[in-house]
Amino acid sequence: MTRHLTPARIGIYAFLIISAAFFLIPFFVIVTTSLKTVDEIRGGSIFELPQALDFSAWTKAWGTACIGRDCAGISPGFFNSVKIMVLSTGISLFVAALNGFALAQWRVPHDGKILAMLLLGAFLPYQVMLYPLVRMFSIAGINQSLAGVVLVHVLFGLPILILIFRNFYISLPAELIKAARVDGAGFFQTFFRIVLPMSVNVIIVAAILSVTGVWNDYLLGLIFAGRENLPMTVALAGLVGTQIGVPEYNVNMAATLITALPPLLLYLASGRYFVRGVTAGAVKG
Amino acid sequence: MSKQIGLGVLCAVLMSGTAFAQSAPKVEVLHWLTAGAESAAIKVLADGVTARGGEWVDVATPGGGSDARALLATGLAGGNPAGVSFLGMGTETAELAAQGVMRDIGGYAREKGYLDSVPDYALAMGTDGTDDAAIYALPVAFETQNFMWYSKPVYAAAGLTPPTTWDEFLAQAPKLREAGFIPLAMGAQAWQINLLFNAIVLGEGAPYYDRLFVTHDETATTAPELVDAFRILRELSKLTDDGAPNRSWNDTLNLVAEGRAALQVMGSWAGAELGNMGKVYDTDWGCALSPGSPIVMVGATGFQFPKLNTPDGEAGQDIFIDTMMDPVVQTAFSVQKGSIPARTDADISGLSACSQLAAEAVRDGKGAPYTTGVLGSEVRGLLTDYLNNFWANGSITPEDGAAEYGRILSANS
Amino acid sequence: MTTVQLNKLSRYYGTYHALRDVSLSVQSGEFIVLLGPSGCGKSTLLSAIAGLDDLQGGQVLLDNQDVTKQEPSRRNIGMVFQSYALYPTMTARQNLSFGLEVARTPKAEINQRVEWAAQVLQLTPLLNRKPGQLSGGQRQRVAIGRALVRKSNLFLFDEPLSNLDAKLRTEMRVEIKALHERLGATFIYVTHDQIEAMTLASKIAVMRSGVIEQFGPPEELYDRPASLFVADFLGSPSMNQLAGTLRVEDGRVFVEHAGGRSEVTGYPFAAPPKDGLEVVLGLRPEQLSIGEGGGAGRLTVRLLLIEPLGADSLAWCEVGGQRMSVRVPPALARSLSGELPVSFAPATVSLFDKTIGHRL
Amino acid sequence: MSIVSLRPHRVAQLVLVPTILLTVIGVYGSMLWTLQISFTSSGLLPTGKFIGLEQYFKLFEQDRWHVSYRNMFVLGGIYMFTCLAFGLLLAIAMDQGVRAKNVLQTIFLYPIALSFIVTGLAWRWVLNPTTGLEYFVQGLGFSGFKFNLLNNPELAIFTLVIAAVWHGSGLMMAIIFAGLQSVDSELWRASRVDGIPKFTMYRRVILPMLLPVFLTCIVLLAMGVVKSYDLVVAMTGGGPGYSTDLPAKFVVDHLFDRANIGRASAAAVLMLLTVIALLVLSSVATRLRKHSQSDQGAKPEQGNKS
Repeated sequence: MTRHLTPARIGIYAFLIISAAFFLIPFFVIVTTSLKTVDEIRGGSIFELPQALDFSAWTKAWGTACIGRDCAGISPGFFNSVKIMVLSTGISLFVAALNGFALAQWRVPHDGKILAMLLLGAFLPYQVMLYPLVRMFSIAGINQSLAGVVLVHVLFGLPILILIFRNFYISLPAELIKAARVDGAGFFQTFFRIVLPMSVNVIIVAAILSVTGVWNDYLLGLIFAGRENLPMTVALAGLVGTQIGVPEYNVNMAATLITALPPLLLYLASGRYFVRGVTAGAVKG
Repeated sequence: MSKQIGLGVLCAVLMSGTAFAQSAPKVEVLHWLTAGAESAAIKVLADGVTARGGEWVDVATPGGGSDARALLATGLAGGNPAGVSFLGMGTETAELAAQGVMRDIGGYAREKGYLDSVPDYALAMGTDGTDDAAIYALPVAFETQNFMWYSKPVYAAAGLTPPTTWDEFLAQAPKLREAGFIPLAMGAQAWQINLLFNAIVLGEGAPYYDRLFVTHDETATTAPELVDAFRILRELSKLTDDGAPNRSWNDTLNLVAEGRAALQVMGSWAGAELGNMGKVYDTDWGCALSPGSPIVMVGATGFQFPKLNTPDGEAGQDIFIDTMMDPVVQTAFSVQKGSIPARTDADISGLSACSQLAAEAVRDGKGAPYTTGVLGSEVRGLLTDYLNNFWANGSITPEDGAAEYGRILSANS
Repeated sequence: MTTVQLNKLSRYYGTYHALRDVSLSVQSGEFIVLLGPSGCGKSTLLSAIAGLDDLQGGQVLLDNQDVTKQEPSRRNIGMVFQSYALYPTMTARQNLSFGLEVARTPKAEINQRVEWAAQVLQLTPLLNRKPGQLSGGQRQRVAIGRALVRKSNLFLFDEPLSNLDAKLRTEMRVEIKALHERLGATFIYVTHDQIEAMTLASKIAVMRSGVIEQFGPPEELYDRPASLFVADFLGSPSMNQLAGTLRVEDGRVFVEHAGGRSEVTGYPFAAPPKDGLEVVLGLRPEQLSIGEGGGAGRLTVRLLLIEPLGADSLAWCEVGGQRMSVRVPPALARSLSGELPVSFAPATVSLFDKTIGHRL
Repeated sequence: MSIVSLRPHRVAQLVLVPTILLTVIGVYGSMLWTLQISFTSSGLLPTGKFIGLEQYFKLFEQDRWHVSYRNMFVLGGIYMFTCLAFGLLLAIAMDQGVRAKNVLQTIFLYPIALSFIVTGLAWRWVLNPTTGLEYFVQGLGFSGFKFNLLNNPELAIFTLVIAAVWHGSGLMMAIIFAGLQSVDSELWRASRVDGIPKFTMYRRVILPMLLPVFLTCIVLLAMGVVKSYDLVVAMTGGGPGYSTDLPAKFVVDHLFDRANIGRASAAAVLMLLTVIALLVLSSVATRLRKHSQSDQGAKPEQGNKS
């Protein structure tokens, strides 16, 4: 298996490099546009590099751009988003891991049907469920609150996360769980002491998917979070929608990028584990 | 001019500054007026509410009317809607009023004398359609849909004058193209196509528009005028640039502002936006009624008031009503938004030339209602879908287009 | 000291019957091996004793206490799994102490027990490694150590050596036997390897399709298998089986079989033999001798090949389409060829009813 | 204390109860409610009169619904096929022991961290003829270059495919790659001894082994298709005309913009029925397949030791 550059290998590398370019184009466009001045954008092509590194669009998008009547950029929604994201992802992952473990390794009657039932709900656009959910939430007294928006994220996020954890846990040897039982560990002790420490890779897969979903959500935040907890995406939509004078594409792109940054950074920081998690069986049949 | 009004508002703030109680009634205002000029107009209202001792809570849905309706509907479902909500007046107001979820503010407004100077047909758009005494929505301003915004430099460079009929424009188009300009600035989104088409129909004559949309005359749905309107729409669909699909109206307006396109048909709000872009009226751009339109197409921009169960809810709504029905505020609002004050006794001297032109037409009774005011949401949706499809599919002939459009209209009204 | 009493255990999965009313009685300090082919129910039986699997019927008594409905951890057992089932994120020390921690044993005692187990199993230098850093044999020791620290009197082994290579397996086998002697505890050990069973067990239970076919000391099972199945399963190479017909003539008993007719009058029949019964003659390779001096049993076979095993050799022969093996001294083996007379002593061989497979 | 003495299986079952309750009430309760609304004349609020199947009849009269519904299959089919094929090619290429594997994986996978809104926005720019690729290539001197998918009702749907494939094929690559990595290396050695060409090996041996992996991919992709609302809104707004409309967008448009939640609910119910029908079909198909051929145990063991 010596790695000479045969024509076949050159072809493979060419294919991979062209594909990589395809994947990088939109990112390139967003980043370079956010660094250009308005005049540059109007004058040139989106594929040109900016003439100078100008981060003013970034600072403006973050702190001074006007959204409707407020001119504080998209920063005010940031901490709301963090709150919502941390709580939703934390609870979802915890519940999904417990449930996935229960479905994969313990005797649960009709476990296949339960899983199918949970998953079916993931095939409908959630918009049609808004009304009923708002009614239910207001009866429960959590409409327009942090608890409400977190609950709705958990509700819509759970099916796929449970599936991911279940698929991972089903590949754990059953004897491991039996050994823990002989050692006297109950369900929770087995879960926390033995299973959870083994789940780092799959947790990263689930976390990236969950954070992406929650962080990028707009409509659920708008409707369920209440006025005090509106997430950053609402601010972003406002910024892009509030166009005073000439559209400032650089500010829009900077705001878009800033908003997309947390899940992106999470991914870049742990992307290797993501692939490992997938390899470890987080996503399979 | 607008500075004077701003000063007036400022005075009001100062005078009522002492009225700031510890618990100022909250006024939650749901709206989607977030584009530059629109948000300046909202600011006028917000400042007015603050000056009157209310606490303005801004509930803006920048995504547009769809999200606002989602929030209103879920708010009503959850029992905690925003106290004031921006909405197109007309059939939608009536539908909500019929559900019994809206507050009848007729008594309060009448007592304060706010209704005396508002035209009757505008008031009618705030009722549930059965009882004229009960008022659920109030207009703050009138909008005009059928304006033509054109670029002065483009017409100067092409050696042409802005068209007065569609056929004249169609004849100009090749020359504009030759001179390197986009003849028609168009954002091909369903509602913009609909707006353009309604302007074309109005160009077929005010009586025809009336027969087709208002009095629902069956013969109008098969009339040659409709075929002609579709012919014009088909020709216009070829006169725009490749970037048109799904382009927002303000991005599109930028083409006119930058002197890349000759004209755009858009509502009165576009004028304010052009000013906001730093372009000068009569130097960079001009305005006129859309080609062939004898009259203005008028819609009321208003607010409605859901029933609230919070203690100071109605107090907050009352403060808002006081603010929005103040003629000074209405003028200031319209200056910003490029609309016309709803009260006929409001000062219009500060308005832009285009708005004044519309305001005079309204006062002379030369106004036709928006289709939103006269057609149900169901049929409007179907018509909009159809126009959208017609615009995109060049293979549909104007004859077929007119026939299908007429069929949808007569089958659903 | 622990006794184990199993009363009519029954377990089925859907229509598949894993255990059919299995009863078993184990004395304190015995080394019991559950032996059988895969799918015979031996692992299910072990799980039932451990309490890892629910039962549809029957009782498990440990020291005469009914523990059928008790959690595994309350049965005070130590268990070693086939895959070792070590907790991968814990060091060897943590693996050993986990169960004790869960049981809230005082720290000092945990340490003392872990040190003790580590010493017994020579694990002391490895205690701070994680399972991933240990070799197969070392992991096996840790797994045994985990059972050891519980100081229980009943140890369950589920095919603990099957993942090891042949040499290591032999070594560990000796260690487990030594451990049993040292601890004096009761061991129950599941395997499908009959050599392991023969070398380790004080008693073997041979299982088949959810029932115990025979339960007894290894020699008894080897010498007097209760059924054709047991006869076939124990011994390498397995017992030669020769079909034949029983003849009773004037108080003398004969078997007519391929390659001859043998007198089996001295055979300890459990019940009086019936004339004309279809039987199977079970002959261990070492029960056969070349020549006619071996006893009253007689047959003539044809030699196929010689398989030298070192200490002795196997002569593979053929008679009436049936292959047979005869254990012979290597020196003799080299001289053999062609048709051979073979004899055996009837009292030591086995006779089975051909239709039901039971020992006569 | 009583919890402690519970058997752990029971605890596992109890752990599932909140999730099941939440889903049954929240999701299935909402679905039933939606079903009920679909039989009413509800406008902006779900309080309309019972009108039977009227909403469904009207729905079938709407050409836009037919286009949307058809698009779900056209877009779904093309998207799923392209995504799988591209993901597979990438995975196979990555499986050839290339350098810089980690960097490439990162590049192929980062789109999943971005929302469809951002994806749509970026690709709209790139594909827009007046700002993006066409403008750029023309600027290079190829004035005749045309790349104008967004304006063509027949082709606009491919812009969605491009953006969606960009977003999703990385994950497919990762999943398939994981499957390929799990193939026993002895199998490859055996194929070299037998002199089987690599391509034949992939086609005849490896890919059939990965069938369960592909099924997972298809389920994940299908979930995306049904819900791909954001992307359409950001990219094409359903246009030109309503040529790139999808059921999800049809539903949402009618829900609030058209203030017609009766119709929206009817459309949602049809979506759900379609999904259920497809699921039933696929489960019947797998059952038939399992019946007709003995289980060959082609389960890829994706162990995490290495």
